[in-house]
Order: sequence, then structure tokens, then C-alpha cells
Amino acid sequence: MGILVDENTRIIVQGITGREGSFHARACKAYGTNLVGGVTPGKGGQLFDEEVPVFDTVAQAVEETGANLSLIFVPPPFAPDAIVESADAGVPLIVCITEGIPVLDMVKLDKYLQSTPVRLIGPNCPGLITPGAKCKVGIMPGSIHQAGRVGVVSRSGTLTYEAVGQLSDLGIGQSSCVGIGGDPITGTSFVDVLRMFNDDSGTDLVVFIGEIGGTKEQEAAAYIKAEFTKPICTLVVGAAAPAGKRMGHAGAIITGESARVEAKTAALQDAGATIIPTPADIGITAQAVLQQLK
Amino acid sequence: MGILVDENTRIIVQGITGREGSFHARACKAYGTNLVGGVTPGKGGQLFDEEVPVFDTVAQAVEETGANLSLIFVPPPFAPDAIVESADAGVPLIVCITEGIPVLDMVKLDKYLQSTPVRLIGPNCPGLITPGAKCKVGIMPGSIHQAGRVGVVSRSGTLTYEAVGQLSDLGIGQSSCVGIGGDPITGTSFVDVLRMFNDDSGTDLVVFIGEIGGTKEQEAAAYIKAEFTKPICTLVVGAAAPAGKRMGHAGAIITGESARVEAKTAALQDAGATIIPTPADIGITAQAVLQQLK
Amino acid sequence: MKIHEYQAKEIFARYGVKIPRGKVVRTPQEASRATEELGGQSVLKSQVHAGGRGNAGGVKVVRSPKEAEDAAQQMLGKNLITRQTDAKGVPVNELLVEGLADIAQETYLAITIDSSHRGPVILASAQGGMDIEEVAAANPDDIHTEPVDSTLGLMPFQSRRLAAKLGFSPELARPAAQAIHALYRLFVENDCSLVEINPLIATGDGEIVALDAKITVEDDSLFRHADLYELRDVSQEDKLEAQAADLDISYVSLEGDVGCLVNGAGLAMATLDAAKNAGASAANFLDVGGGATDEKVASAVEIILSDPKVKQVLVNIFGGILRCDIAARGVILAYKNKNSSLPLVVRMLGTNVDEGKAILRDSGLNVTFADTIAEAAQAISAAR
Amino acid sequence: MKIHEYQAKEIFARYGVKIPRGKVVRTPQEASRATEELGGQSVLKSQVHAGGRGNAGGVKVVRSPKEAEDAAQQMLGKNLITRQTDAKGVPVNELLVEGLADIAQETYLAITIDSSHRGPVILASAQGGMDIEEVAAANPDDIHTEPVDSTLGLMPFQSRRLAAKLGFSPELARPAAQAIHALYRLFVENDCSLVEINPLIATGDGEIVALDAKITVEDDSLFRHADLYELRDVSQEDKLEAQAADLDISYVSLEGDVGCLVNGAGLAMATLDAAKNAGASAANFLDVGGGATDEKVASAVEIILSDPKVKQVLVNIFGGILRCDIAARGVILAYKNKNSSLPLVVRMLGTNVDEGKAILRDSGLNVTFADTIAEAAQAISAAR
Repeated sequence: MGILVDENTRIIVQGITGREGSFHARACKAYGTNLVGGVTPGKGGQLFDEEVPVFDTVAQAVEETGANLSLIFVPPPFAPDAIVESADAGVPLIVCITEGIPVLDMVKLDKYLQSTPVRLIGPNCPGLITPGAKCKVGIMPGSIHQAGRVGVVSRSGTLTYEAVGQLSDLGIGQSSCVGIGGDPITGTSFVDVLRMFNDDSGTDLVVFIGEIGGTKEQEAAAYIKAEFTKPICTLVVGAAAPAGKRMGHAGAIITGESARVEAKTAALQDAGATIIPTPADIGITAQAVLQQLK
Repeated sequence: MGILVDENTRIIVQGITGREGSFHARACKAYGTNLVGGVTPGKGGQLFDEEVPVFDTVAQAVEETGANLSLIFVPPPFAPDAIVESADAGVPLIVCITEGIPVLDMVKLDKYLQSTPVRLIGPNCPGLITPGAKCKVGIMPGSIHQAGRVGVVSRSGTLTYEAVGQLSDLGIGQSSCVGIGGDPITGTSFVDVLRMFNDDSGTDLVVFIGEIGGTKEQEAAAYIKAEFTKPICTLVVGAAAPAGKRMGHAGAIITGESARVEAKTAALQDAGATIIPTPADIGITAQAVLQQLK
Repeated sequence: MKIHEYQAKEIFARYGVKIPRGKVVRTPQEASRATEELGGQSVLKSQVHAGGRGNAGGVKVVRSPKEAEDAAQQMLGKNLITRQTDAKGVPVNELLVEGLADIAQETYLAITIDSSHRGPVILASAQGGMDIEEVAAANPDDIHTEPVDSTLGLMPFQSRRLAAKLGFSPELARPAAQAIHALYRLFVENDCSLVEINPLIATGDGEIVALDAKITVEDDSLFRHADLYELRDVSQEDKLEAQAADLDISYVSLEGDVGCLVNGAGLAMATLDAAKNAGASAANFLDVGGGATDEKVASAVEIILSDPKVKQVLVNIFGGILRCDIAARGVILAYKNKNSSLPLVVRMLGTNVDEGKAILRDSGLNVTFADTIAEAAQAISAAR
Repeated sequence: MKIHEYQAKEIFARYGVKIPRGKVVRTPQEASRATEELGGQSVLKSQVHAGGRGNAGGVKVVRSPKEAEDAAQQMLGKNLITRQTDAKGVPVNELLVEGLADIAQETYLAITIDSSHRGPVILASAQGGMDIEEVAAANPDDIHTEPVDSTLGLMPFQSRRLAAKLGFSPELARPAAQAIHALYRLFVENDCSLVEINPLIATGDGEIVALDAKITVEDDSLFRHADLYELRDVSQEDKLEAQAADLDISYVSLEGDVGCLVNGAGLAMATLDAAKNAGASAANFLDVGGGATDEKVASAVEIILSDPKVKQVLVNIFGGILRCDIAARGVILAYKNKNSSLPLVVRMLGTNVDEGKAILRDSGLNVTFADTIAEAAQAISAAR
């Protein structure tokens, strides 16, 4: 089980002939992902790794391969076009890895996507993986994952791997792991992913990792309190970050009290989450909760 | 019964202090419409006709009067603002009479309104009336209407009155009459109104009046064929209009075969509609169909 | 509102769309000089607000300045009659003199508003340089329709797709996409209802050039485009239609002899249909509009009375936003101003109808009242 | 990217937003002359990329050209330390000399992107001219938030509402609305992440004037704003942070002694948190980014090694888009280039981890390997 992808997911990579695109397309394929094609305008007709057909347009790729997920590695100035091209071609799920898309472009894209049935994961995200379906759609190192029944959701990339690494080291497998992305505006929210985990019979526990900045964790807390029915372990990082400084592209701007770790942790605790004390304790906290479930 | 409005509808008029706005606000009130307020920026605090409070903003009007319908008489350059102001203030039903709103403004408005739960009737329309609820929200002459069980829908203003006049002359009352407006882009389509009539237990028969130009009648015909369960009489005007000439603001541009009267009439006939042979036969055609229903 | 080809091309150039070298001339001498400047050969194009110029002799290729002068002499100052004009045609006051283009490929491109897509659409066909309506009728699949989302604007993948549908090679895709983007921006920023290029060509040098240019600005948007309104050329419009347009009255001249005053476009069309069914024929379509004053109604009736074809007048007013008393006063005023005695069939209903009828009854005009649209049609038919 | 007040005001003026008369000066003599031109009195404003200038002595009112010269002498060439700078402060290289304003009313206006509204929002408060964060904390209701729909843009009813929330009288509503519209257009057209005016004033003459001006351009959008990028003033930035920014590395200088190289902002924050929990303290936040090459990693490590505070280095790499072997090569290159022997704690996982560790093991550097984030934190704590 798991969410968003399964054995029937047919994946194309936009930007498959680029440096990052080709590296990760190969890694996804090696993991077992059903990579059915790639898209690079002007390179239609080529074969990627002597096997995967490359198309000029997403529409052609969809028509020829029946693709239903597009994974995007396209530089920021061209990524919005790539996303809309996939949406226009009827691809229902789009995962955009690209970091650095101008926020006003995302504002427009978000409006547009809301008028379509398309779901976008990202941008500026590591993608998602469902180990049980051998389906990796992103840049996470596949080897650290194990199939299992814990869902992981995070704004961050590498911190998600950290969480997964700690889980797998304790023999705790994952149903699905989703990085929603660190930008101020993302296609999919914490709440969207939590809702899917809530409905997924293959997920027993969720590990949730938030950050300073914004109020996304509070929105998640409100949803957890109102509707979420499963145990959840949460970590919010950034306690050691000084106020008023912007920490990278993580949307981690301390804008007020509610953006601080304490406020977010308090909201999640109030919602009934089990608080993970430090970044080193992700695995053991999850393990403890799972043991109680038995 | 009837559609869209009832005894609980509380109406404000935007542009109530203007020439058209004041005339028609008065006429609606005289008909029995529950006019609870008016809006003209800068004239808040006045009383219209010594009775109806005028507000500076729609938000104030809604807060003070509980208005749930706004009827707009505001010149074209300001009408989009008036519509969005009402939508923003949470008014669920907006009727815009204004003629001459630039089409690209409507394109944007339409996009925006689709992301809200708000319904817009018009622009460039006569409004709507439900005689049984003594609720007239528009510029139609109230006196020609009778309460009854025939629904009327049209793109046109005065041609709707013509239809109603012929019905009432034969003693056939109306459940509701709706003019969707003659512009290329309107908030509410024929199909939207037909769907409501289909669900309305107070409507036995619908009189549908189309025009040359565009393909709105074909879209209606497709819906009628697929889902509409009630008898319907249809007239399409413009047979005597020469090809290639634009006839007023009615969106009546003959753009191709499908825009012609013959094509539209054929589509409606194919959908099972009773065709009204000439504009003089609206009443008698409806009468004949009603007699068969008995 | 239509503008001339040369005016449209000036706007194209401002937006970075390539156009042929050329000059507008108003005399044969200027045509000669312009042709000389263009290297001794040129094409002379009549500047008229009507399609079908080519078949009607409105476009001539000349091989020398002298030939240009002679051809311009023939063209300027005459009326050009095309399949899109009436029998009088439209006056040719200006010629656009352009250098001959090196055409490698001809395509068709247009942008308009499509109500079923609820926004702008771009039409593209590799079948350029021919009658596009014939192409559409014979091979609808040869015309590609690309709807544009107004929030996003035209996206690059769409212009790539359009360039491909236009039949351009990959090398031409980039300049073609640039031109399409520029035209879309032009369309939106100028509130156009139509931008059309037939043909949009590729030259032997690999340039994308707009060989023709048509821009129609949406009338409802002219209030915010004073600069474009200045390009209006009244000489190209039917005199009565232009007069009506100035008064914001929708008027279209037709072939019959019954002048029609109606409020509302739908009712006006229904009135035309009813008249035709009764064996009469309308001299015009006229929608006096909703918010008309008595002066405006009077002006509308004066326009009707100015038409020598008109033998009788049919008034069909269903009072709503326009009140019957106002309509009645306007009709009387016009008959007085024009000192007319043409028979008048009046059918009035709706707001203030009793006042309106009383005013007309007391006016001394030769009025026949009708209660229904059918009676009105019969009355005008009987009076013939 | 921040720009100076005077640069922001030039952009304001271009968009039709009124600003005080003024001049940028770089010498005391220029300050004197500018004050003379302004009628003998002026306000001298330090041009620095930091808030809190006023309380820190960075803004001075002078009553004569001589006084201006003396004050400018005091201010120019010095570092200004405010609550938003570090202990070194930021250099004052330019002063904006402005005429004294006739202030009738002070308000606060800002535009930014709000992720919970998924688009631009306009913040307005009648409490202008004071610390807006204090206002927000004490009386949140005094700050009005107006979200703008990006499809429609800012609508007139919204600017009327904003003018009312700013506390302007009905007579000032129109000029205020015009200014707000201009600022919104400026925000969108220049891809700003912040436009802020504190105070936006009404003068005694009923003019709306931006007395202050703050513009931050979104870094991710700079690729399409070459003109704005030219306004960058590196002198205002932390030297190492500026160096990092040039390399597209996220780096923030902190107070501790452990230099940190991490990939990913979230993991970098988690690393800081873990270090703190173990009793150590980071010298910096550094996210080397996803698509880093070995040269870029090397540059990042060199920046860390350039910081004299740094006593040891912690590398925490979870290979994903960045591969461990590349990170390892970069670290070695930097240590070699800087000829450094600082102790190095390395925790690596993920893509190509074995290669990465092998490369480091063979490098001869003083490396302690850790398997977990907890072990890494303990290792740096133990090495202190």
C-alpha cells in the first residue's frame, strides 16, 4: 500500500537528458521505478540509456507510453512551463524537484492548478517514494528505505532521509515518504499528505518533520486535532537558528512568535502528537510509539 | 417555488444612487422585492427613498442587513470591481445588469469566480424574477409576469419579456424567468439554469430562447438530450439576420455553420425540444405542450 | 472597431513582430517614389476595412515606379467592392506600398476570444495565404485551436506546439514562438477582439514576417484605449452605421423597406424574423439599447428616416430599462425634426406603456397600434 | 536581495509614488550643498541595509548647511550598529539628504508574499512611524491584512478599504489608492519579496508621500531582473555571506566555533539543533545545496575555513541530489587549498556513501567518522 503511487504508476522524466535529470532517472529506474519515458524538447526520438524513449512534448509521451506521473528536473526559468505542459497533457500527478522557481510564478501556477484535477508535489522537494511498490519518484537515496507501515512527511529533503535512515536502522519500514518542499507556496500541503496517510490502510504511524518559519505546522496541527486518527510523531527543527535570519531556501524566515519552534511544537503537542525531543531521536521515538501500538 | 431566489432573499443594489440603479431599485421594491439596502462608495449613511439604507461598502451592507443577493447597476469600467467586492463580502448570488464590460475583464472575473462559491448572473442581462415569491431582481417590467409553473430562460432581455408577455396573455404563469445575458462570457450558462429548472419541483415546462452566434444553444441541446427530464419549447432568433454582420451586443456574430439558426434549431430538435416556429408563437406553443401534459 | 492594415502593422512592429518594408501613400506620385525606394518593384495594397481585397483587384504587384504610379491612379479615390462590402463598396484613400517578399512558407495565425473556452484562443494553420473559412469548412483538422489560460498567459510549450502546427521546421520554431508571444501580448494589452495574420510567412532567410495584418479592437474596451480610438476611419463605415455607432446605437443596414426601431438585440432579431415571416423585409436592424434617453431614441429614429429605402417604420418596444414614454417622446421628436409623414406601426409593452401609447396617440402622427408581434408584422405587411 | 532606501525611492518615483525631494551624497561637502539646495534644513539618512537606523544615530535632522557638513562628517565612513546588525555593524558610505516633510499623518504600508494566503498580501496600519513588530505584538488588530488575487490584481474596492484602514480621510482616499496601486504593480513587476513604507505620510497639503522606502527583491527572481541585480551593494553584506551568495550557497554566520557543512536547509537546522543539544555551538549555518559540484563544495568549505572563529569542522551530508563522493572531494580540495589541519568530523549517508568515505579515509586529513547525527554531535562536543 502507501500513498500517491503504486505498481500501476507510469513515470516520465521531464529534463531527462540534463545532468540531474539523467542521473536521477537512472537511479529511479535502478530502484525499480516504472520509468516509461522522458521529455526534452528538441530531443524527441532519442533513446535514454538505449532503452527509455525520449519525446519532444509531454503530450506525445503520454500518448505513446500512457504515463500518469511526471517527475520534473528542469531549471527554474523553464520549470513552470514544464509543469503546465504536463497538466495540460492530462498527467494527474506531477513531482517537481526544481529549486529556485520565482515565488510569483508559483502563485500563478497554484491558481491554475487549483482549476484542474492535477496534483503537484513540490517544487523544491525531494519527491516521494513507496518502497513496498518499488516506486521511487525523486532524489532520495533508495537504499536507505525499507518497505513497511510508517509514513514520513517533511518540508525538507535531506532531513527526510535522516528520518528514514533512523527508522530503517531500527528495522522500521516505511509505507510512503513524501517531501512537500520548502518553498512558501507548494502544490501539496502537510494537510493534503496527512489526509492521504489517514485514509491509507498500509500506514500505522506517521513521522512528521517541520521547520521554523510560516504557519504550515500549525495548519497541520489543526487538522491532526480535528480529523487525524492515527498516532503521529513530530519534530520541528530550527531551535538553534537565530531570530531574524533567513536560513537558506527553507522558507525558514522567523516572522513572529508563531514561526518559532516552541509555538509549532506546542501546537502539535496540543493536537495529540508525540514530540520527538531532538533530531537524533526520530527513530527511537517512532519505535516507542509502535511498541505501544502492539 | 422557482429557482435562485425565494422569500428569504435579501437584496442590495450596487449603484443605487445612480440614474438606472435608483429607477430600478424603486421598481423592484414596488413589485415586492425584499430590498434591504444599497451601496454607493462615498454615500454611506444616506437613506434611499427615505427608507433604504445606503452603505459605502458591500461588506458593511452585508454586515448590517444580512443581504444575500446583490443587483448591480454600475458603469462598465467599475462593474468588475463591484462584482468582486460583492463576492469578497460573501454575497452568494450576484446579478449584474451592466452592459459593455470589456470581454477580457470578464475572462479574468470568470476565472476568479470559479474559485469561489459565488454565482454570477449576467452581465448584460435583464436579471431574474420569481413571481410566486414576489421577487424581481432586474429590469424586466414586473406587471407582465404571473406566478405559475413555466420556467423561462434566454440570452436576451426584451425578447424574454416578449416570451413572458405571450405566456401571461394566455394565462400561463411563470415559476422563474432568467436572462443569462448576451455577452460572449457570462457567469451563468443556459445549462446551469436548465439544471436548476430540472431540479425545481415548481417548474413543469421550460421556454428556452436562443440566438444566432456562438454555440451556447448546442451546449444546451447536449445537456437537454443527456439529462433534462422536463418538456421544453425552444425558439432561436436571427434567421433574417444577414451572414457576416454583427447584430448589436448580443454576441450574435455569425462565425460558422454552427452559429446559424438552422444548426441550433436542429440540435435542439434532436435533443427532443418542441420547436417554436416564429417569435409570435411562443405562447401558443407552450400552451399546446402544457395541454398535452394534462 | 477595425483599423487599417498599415496601422495594425505599425502596432505589430512596436511589439517586435517583423513586417515587410513599406510606406503608406495617398497619391500616385508617392506610390511611384515609394516603389523606387523599395528597389523599383512593389505591391500596392488598398487600405480598406474589408476582406477579399485580392480577388477584387485591391492588391497589385508592380514592376516599376511608372507602373506603380499608373496602378495607384487606378486604385486611389475609387470604391473597392469585395465580397465583404455592400454594392457601393468602400473608398480607397490610402495604399500601402510594400517590398516584394521572399516567401518560403505561408501560414495562418489568429487570436480571438472564444466563448466556449471562456477566454482567448489562438488559431493556427499551415494552410496560409488562402481563404481560411474554406479551409475550415473543407478540412477542419487543418486548423489548430490553442486556448490560453488568462492567469498564466501563453506558455512556451504552447508556442512550441503552435509553431509545429504552423508547419515550421525546428529552426524556425524559436522566431515563430517569439512572434506568437508578442502577438498574444498585443492582443491582451490592446483589448483586441481579433488579431489575424494571413499569411504569416517564413522567408527564404528564415525570418518570420507578418505579410498581412488585421486588428479589431473590442468596442466595449475603447474607453481605455484613446490612442486606438484615434485610428478609427469613418470613411470605411456605412454612413448611417457610423452615425449610430457614435451614439452607441447598434444599427446594421439591410436591404428591405421597413425601418425598425427595437430595444434589445434579441427582440430586434425576433422582429426581423417576424417581419420576414409576414412577407415584409426590414431596412435595418436597430437596437436602441437599454439606457436610452428620448434624445437618443430620436436620433435612432432620425437615422432610420434618413435611409431613402425606408417606406414605413415599425417600432417594437418592450419597456424594461428603456421606458415606453421615453421611447414615444423620442419617436415624435424625430418625426418632427425630420418633418416626416411615413406610416408608423407601434407595438409597445412593459414599463410605462400606457403613458407611451397616450403620448403617441396625442401626437397627431399616422400611428397604427399593434398589441402583439404578430399583429405588428401583419400591419406592416398590410401597409405595403 | 536588499537595496538602499534611495534606490527604492527612485523606483517608487518611476511608478508615480511621491517621495520627498532629496539627493544622495558621499562627502560632507555634498551634504552641505544638498542641504543648501533644500533651503538650509534637511534630514541626513544613513544608507545601510539594516533597520533600526533612527535609534542607532543613523538619521539626523540638521538646521543649516554647516550643521549638515559636520553631521555628515560624523556619519560617513563609519560603521553603524543597529539592533538588526551584528556587533561590527554596517558601513555608511552614502547619505540620503532630504527636505523636512510636513507630516500630518503617519501610516504603515507593506506588501509581501504570505504562504497561508498563497499569494501577495498588503499590510496596512494607521500606526505608522513606529516599530511595526511592536504594534503587531501589542495590538494585532491595528494591522489590516488584504490578500490580493493574482488573477485579478488589486481591485479598487480593496484600495478604498486599505485607505480607510490607514486612517486616511475620504479626500485622501483617492491619492492613497493610487499610491497603493502603483506599489502593488511595482511589487509584481519587480518580483519583490517585500515592499515596505514606514511611514507613508499625508502632508499638510494633502499629498501622500513615502517618507521611507524598503524593497527586497526575491533572490530566485534575480535571473530576470539584471537591472535590479546591479543595485546590489556587497559592502552591506557579511563578507563570507556575500561570497557564499555569489556561489549560490546558503550561509549565515553565527556565534559558535564549529564550522558546519550540510546539504539541505532542514538537515542544516537539525545539525545546529543537535550540536546545541550536545553542548557545542555552530559557527555558521551552511546549506551547500542540491546540485553542488566538488568545486562548489570546496568553495563552501573554504568559506568555513576562512572564519577565524572556527575551531573544528562538522560535515553532515545525506547524499541525494548531492553525491557523497563529490562532497568528499570538495572537502579535501578545500583543506588542501587552505592548507588547513583543523579537526574534521564527518557524517555521511546516502548516495555513493562508500566512495565518499573511502576518498576521505585515503586523504590523510584528520577525520573522525560518525554514523549518526547523535554520534557526530558527541564527537564535536568531545573535541572541544
